[in-house]
Amino acid sequence: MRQRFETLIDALLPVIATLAALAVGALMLLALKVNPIEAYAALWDGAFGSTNALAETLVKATPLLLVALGICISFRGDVINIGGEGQMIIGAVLATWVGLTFTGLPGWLVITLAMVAGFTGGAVWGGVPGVLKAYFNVNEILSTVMMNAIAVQLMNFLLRGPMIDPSQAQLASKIPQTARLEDAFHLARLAPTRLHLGALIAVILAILVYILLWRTTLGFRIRAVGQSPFASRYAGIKVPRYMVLALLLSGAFAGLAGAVQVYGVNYRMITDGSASGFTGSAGFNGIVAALFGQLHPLWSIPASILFGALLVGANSMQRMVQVPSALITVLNGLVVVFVVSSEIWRRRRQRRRMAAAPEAESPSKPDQAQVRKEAKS
Amino acid sequence: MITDLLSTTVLIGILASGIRLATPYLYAAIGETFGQKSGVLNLGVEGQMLLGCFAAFYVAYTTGNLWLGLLAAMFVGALMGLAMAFVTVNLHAQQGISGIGFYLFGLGMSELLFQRLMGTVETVKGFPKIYIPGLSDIPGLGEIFFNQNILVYGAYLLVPLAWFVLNKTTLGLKIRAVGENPDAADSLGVNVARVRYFTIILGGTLSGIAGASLSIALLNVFQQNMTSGLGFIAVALVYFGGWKPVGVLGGALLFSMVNSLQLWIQVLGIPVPSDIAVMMPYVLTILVLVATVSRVRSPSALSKPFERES
Amino acid sequence: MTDPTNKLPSGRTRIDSLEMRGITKRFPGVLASDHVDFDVQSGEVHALLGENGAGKSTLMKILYGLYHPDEGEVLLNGKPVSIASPNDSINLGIGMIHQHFMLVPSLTIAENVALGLPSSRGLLTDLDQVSKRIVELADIYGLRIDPSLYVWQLSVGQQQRVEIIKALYRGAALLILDEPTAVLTPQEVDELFVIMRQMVKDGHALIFISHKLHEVVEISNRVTVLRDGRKIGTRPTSEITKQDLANWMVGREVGFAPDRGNVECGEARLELKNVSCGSDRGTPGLRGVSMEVCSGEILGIAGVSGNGQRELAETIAGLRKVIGGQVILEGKDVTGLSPAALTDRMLSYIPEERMRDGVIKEFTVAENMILREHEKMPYSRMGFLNLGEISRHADELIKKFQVKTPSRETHAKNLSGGNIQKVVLAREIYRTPRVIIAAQPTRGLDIGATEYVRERLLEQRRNGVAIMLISEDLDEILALSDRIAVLYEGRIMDIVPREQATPQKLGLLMAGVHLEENASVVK
Amino acid sequence: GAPATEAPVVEPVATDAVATEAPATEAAPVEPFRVAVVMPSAINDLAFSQSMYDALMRIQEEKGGPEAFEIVYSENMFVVDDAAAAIRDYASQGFNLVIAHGSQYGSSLQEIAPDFPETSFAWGTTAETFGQPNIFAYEAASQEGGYVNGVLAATLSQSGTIGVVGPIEVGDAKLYVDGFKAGVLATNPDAVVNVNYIGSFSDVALASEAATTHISAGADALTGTAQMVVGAIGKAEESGAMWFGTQSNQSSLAPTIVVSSQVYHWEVALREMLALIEAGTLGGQSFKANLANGGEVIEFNPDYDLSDDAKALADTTVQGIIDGTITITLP
Ligand SMILES: Nc1ncnc2c1ncn2[C@@H]1O[C@H](COP(=O)(O)OP(=O)(O)OP(=O)(O)O)[C@@H](O)[C@H]1O
Ligand SMILES: Nc1ncnc2c1ncn2[C@@H]1O[C@H](COP(=O)(O)OP(=O)(O)OP(=O)(O)O)[C@@H](O)[C@H]1O
Ligand SMILES: [Mg+2]
Ligand SMILES: [Mg+2]
Repeated sequence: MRQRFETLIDALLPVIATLAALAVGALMLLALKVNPIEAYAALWDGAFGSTNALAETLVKATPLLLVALGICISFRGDVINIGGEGQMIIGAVLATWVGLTFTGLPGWLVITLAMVAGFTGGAVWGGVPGVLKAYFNVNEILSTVMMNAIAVQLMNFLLRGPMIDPSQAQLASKIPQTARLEDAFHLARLAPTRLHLGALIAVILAILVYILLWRTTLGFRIRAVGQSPFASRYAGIKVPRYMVLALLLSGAFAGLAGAVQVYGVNYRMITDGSASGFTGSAGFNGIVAALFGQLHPLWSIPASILFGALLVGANSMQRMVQVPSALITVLNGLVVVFVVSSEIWRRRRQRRRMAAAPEAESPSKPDQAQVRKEAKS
Repeated sequence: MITDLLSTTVLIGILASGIRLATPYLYAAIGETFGQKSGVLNLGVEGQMLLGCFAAFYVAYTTGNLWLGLLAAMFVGALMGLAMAFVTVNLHAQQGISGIGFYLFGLGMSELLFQRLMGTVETVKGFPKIYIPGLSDIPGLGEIFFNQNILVYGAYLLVPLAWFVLNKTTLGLKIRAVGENPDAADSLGVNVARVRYFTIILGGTLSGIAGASLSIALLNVFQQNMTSGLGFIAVALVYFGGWKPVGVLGGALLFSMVNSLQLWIQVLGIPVPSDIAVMMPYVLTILVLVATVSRVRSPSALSKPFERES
Repeated sequence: MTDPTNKLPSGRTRIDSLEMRGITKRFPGVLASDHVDFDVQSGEVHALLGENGAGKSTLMKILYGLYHPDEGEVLLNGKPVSIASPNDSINLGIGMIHQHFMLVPSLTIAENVALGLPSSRGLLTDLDQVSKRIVELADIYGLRIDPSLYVWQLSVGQQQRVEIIKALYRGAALLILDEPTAVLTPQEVDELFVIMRQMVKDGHALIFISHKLHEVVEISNRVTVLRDGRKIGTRPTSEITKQDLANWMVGREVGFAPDRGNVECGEARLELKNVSCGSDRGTPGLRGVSMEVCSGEILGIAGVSGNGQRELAETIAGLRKVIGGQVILEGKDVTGLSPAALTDRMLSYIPEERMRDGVIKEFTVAENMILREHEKMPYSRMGFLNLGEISRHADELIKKFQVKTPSRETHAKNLSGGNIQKVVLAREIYRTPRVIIAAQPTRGLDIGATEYVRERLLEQRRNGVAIMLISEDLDEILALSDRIAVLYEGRIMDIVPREQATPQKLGLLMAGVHLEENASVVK
Repeated sequence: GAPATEAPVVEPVATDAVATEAPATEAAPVEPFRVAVVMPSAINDLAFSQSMYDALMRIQEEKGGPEAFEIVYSENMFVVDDAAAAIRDYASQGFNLVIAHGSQYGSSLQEIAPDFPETSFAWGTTAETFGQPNIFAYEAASQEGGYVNGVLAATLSQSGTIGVVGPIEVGDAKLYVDGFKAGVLATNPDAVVNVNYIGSFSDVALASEAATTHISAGADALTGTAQMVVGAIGKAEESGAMWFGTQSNQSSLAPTIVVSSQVYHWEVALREMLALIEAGTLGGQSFKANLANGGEVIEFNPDYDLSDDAKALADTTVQGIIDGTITITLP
């Protein structure tokens, strides 16, 4: 009972931190001569106020969660994946290509193939930095940042030329987009809203990733390599291979997120020339969501929803009270900073609790700070 | 047409442009090098740069004094650094993620202030090119090296200076020790928190200057999100440079020269799709690292909060 | 105690007395220090004794300002002082040689020493001067060391010397030495004791921690024994024997001479033929080593640290690339096989750096227990871990090997060094290996644990396992081995049957002296 | 899958439940005409988004201020998906006209518009209405102004080398650049037009470097399109090269070197749309802003000392395009 209460407070900490950030935001709103109560009411309504709003929040949370799942894997393997943006794009490109090529096949088959294609595309785009890191000692932060830029240009190139919507190819304006996917290929809607099957897929995958990390030898190895490459090598684990695998899987989930965006939301690929135009920055924000969720696949679910709600709600706030979009970005930044800063209290509480009852320490809720530590010397 | 690339005009153009373009990368990446050397990964460079960009521009625009503008950028960068230091050093917040938070904050804040205080895009007269009699007139070399503004020279002076501080001073020794084994440094009475505060604030200040070098020296305008990912590239260049100022310099020059090269490829009408040309610097940066299989290790304590066990 | 001026030769003020009162420290699940009183006077060596995990290091870290006590106070010359950080303790004249080295591997020795000290050149480092002073100190105290070397290039023994130099350089009035002798050779220990005696004579106060009772008896004036965080008592060393100390510490009789029994040597299980490999320092590690280890035999490998022991162990375990020669396991050539393949051929390895290689610190005890065989039945099936079986296995091993841990779910990093070693040992022995490579298996262990580990090794020997025991502790080598090989600069100097081995003979071999050439010296 | 049909269709005039701009004072009995616009960049970008924002402000003034003509906007909606959410939300709030100001929004609009048959949507820049009765389309013939700028540039250039700084080779930017090229080559077939697409709408530094590259390659006249060109204009000014602007009037940035700017006056298209909406037609037509209808205007920089000959040439070119004697052939 007490245990559950403690867990509840832990879970609420990010929410409390978010509220604190919004309180700071309220001061800025006042400075802009906007009524903060009205503004935040709009934010709440926009995120949770109606079935539709809730659905939008979940739609936003879906790619975040998928990316976050990949991040859980790679960060636990001690490889940093900042390449989610590029991996989403490549996954989406491949998935779109499948949908535009195999037009004769039944919908379920094409969707399955497309998801596999997205997964594969992301895996390739994540696997390359993995190989570069494991076998060429190229730092993955550097290579994933670079691979993002390359993916964007590749997308622009493809959508302007080889993959352009045939109807646009005729026009002078040549909007860089692919043709629209056949209706039969769209991911099913879960309610009469934009909420689509992708959300369900993401939640199921969260459970699978949990199982992967803590119930399989593969997960055991990825975590072992992440914690101590030395001990892992000694234990007979091929360290480079699992480094690559961690990044590859991480990329694969991001790629899947890209595919789901195309098949569940946009029904085509379209570029404004930047990565975030397509991804909505889910490739970055997914990292934030995963860390909010303490790199735990299941905790990443509420974390993604929280973050999705914030993004959707903030846009709605912009519309309702006409605050500049820049303020929304500031608020976002504040929330991220406040939430990571609140971690320390969660850790302190956890330590205090462990001092009281040592058994409380469970392998399935690891401490985030510990995750990144590795053998000294 | 490919042979056109070898003409002196193009070569001089590429070199001069590479040297100029490298300036903001250098300031930001050297600042980041100090942070990472002491074990702090700051992904908020872009946000610090943007705020520095705006502060420099706004102050220079309203007061007409470029130096005040530069000071303002340094101050704002330092302030961002201070906040980052508090969050990562005292609150042990996950560094990468708080950096992303500060990036978003800087991105939004610079734009918000721009909208409120300026309203529209304006220009200032930035730091002028410095004409060095004799040297600036040397054909080719003069154009490349001696026809730049003061912040460009500053960036290049920063490289040996940073090397000197890191390798020849007691402070540098502390920074390196704190980034490798903060427990050991702590056990010798080195104040780990203070060292990290110093490097993070220094990093912020330099990012601020990087921003100023764009808004009041190289471009002389401010526009929302005008750094456009430059800060993230700067962070990547620290890895490229293997945490050495000279390596960072090499990376910055390589990246910006290839960027300039791709502009020339387009200008000379070499038939490469523009998107593919734009990709070049990114691809090449990776390839160079692959080819030079370096064995540099990152500072052991990088991105790990330091906390005495109890 | 002799100098009335209150100054030490280094110019520091003497610490006449230091007293810790009622110190209490709790860690998650552990009461590491339970109302402990402890004091030390100028001009004495006060030894602190206790089993692994008794709370010795914790108490000292509190004194040095690394931990904050939950309760209790520290009095310096009778006056209460607050020690919030190492900075405070350094300013008070307290120095500490840490059990787990506090060195920065990427810096040179000189830089490690200079770190945190004011420089004679103001803001610039004065490494030349520091180096000069290090060489002087090293000369005075007989610790040969090149200050321009990087710490990562040093063997563990050399690193220990750097720790000592660091402390000497700073000239603390009160010096805490937390297991400084664990990795030193007997000669080096003697040298250290000479230094310590000189310091005591000069009026320093020393606190000395060691698991080697003869050292404690030899060097200390008083002994304090801790058990499970509580102080058992303090006595003058003169009133107490080694055996008393052992009983007092462990709370039961401890046997000193393990019974080796007589075991028939069987077939050769492990053979090395002219094996060569490199080292981390870029120099050759092994240069054409040939030997064989038979079933039912313990082959001791003696040598000063840094002469190829680590490379030897790692080469056999498949962790280091073989440049030339062959490694043969039970008649089959296993040169170049991966650690996983060797695991499958029932080679067990107790690594020297247990904290780095032996366990994953952030993994639970249970997970560490299956580290080697996590993908094998019954711990996993078709790629899925069998958590029930893993827990059962962990509980069994914890019980069988008497691992002191709050639970099987405790992270390995929270166990004491001795218990971590038990985890490794349990894992490596339980799987009924054919060959065991044991590198420094009792380093840093208390006498109880040491005895336990040695008994387990002998038990394996009785079971017919071939054991290679790599140790810098000559007593251990002599107590356990059937034959003794001496490594020097990557070569086997000689392989001596135990009956013919004496410490002197081995000592010469370890120093690289060929016995034929120096037959006169030996006799 | 079937398109979403859940969202309530609100009578455009009936709603006042929404807390946006303060509703008209009690004294004014008439409900204001409500317009929402979704834009990819900031309203003050001195380029694409600002051109629409300015046009709406001018219309508001004509219509009698915020009481009669309410404008709300969502700026920086570069995330296509967010823009879609905004469009849908505005529609469900009962705005009379929802403008999707960005060609990348079309696909979303196609999904949304059928759900709100009472709401009028406008999509630019394109000619495509998807055959929907409630979608207007608008586009600018940016190649026309580009052509005029090109003619001027070719005439004024001494070196015969002209540089163009573009963002990404698509849409409005590509039209303008192609038109500009055509104008230059029609005037001086020997002229060299160097084009640089920098792969980004926001990279001011690279745009500036692109301009420097052009200048090093001998260009003495430059042009460029999208918001990042502010970096290029500065470089042109430094070296004294001429600048030709588009989308908004860019003279203020460099009064000494900006020769002319093609300025969009979307109000031309907007006025027609509004008239149709009032008459009950909610869409189905497409509008062009061009030189002929005043939707595009070539504005000269008063501070630039442009010869009368050149001005005359520009005017005749404009006239030629308007009356069809000049045809612009795009690649
Ligand atoms: N930072 C820590 N966190 C949690 N538990 C700790 C920590 N440090 C020590 N402990 C625990 O406190 C107890 C005392 O540890 P300590 O290191 O003081 O033992 P010790 O007497 O020095 O043993 P050894 O002889 O192995 O060095 C042990 O049970 C250990 O597991
Ligand atoms: N930073 C380091 N660099 C190199 N070697 C180290 C370092 N820290 C510890 N070691 C060595 O690694 C080995 C691991 O043993 P460790 O010292 O951790 O056990 P221990 O704590 O002495 O055992 P116990 O606590 O039971 O007495 C030892 O040989 C130790 O000297
Ligand atoms: Mg200890
Ligand atoms: Mg210990």
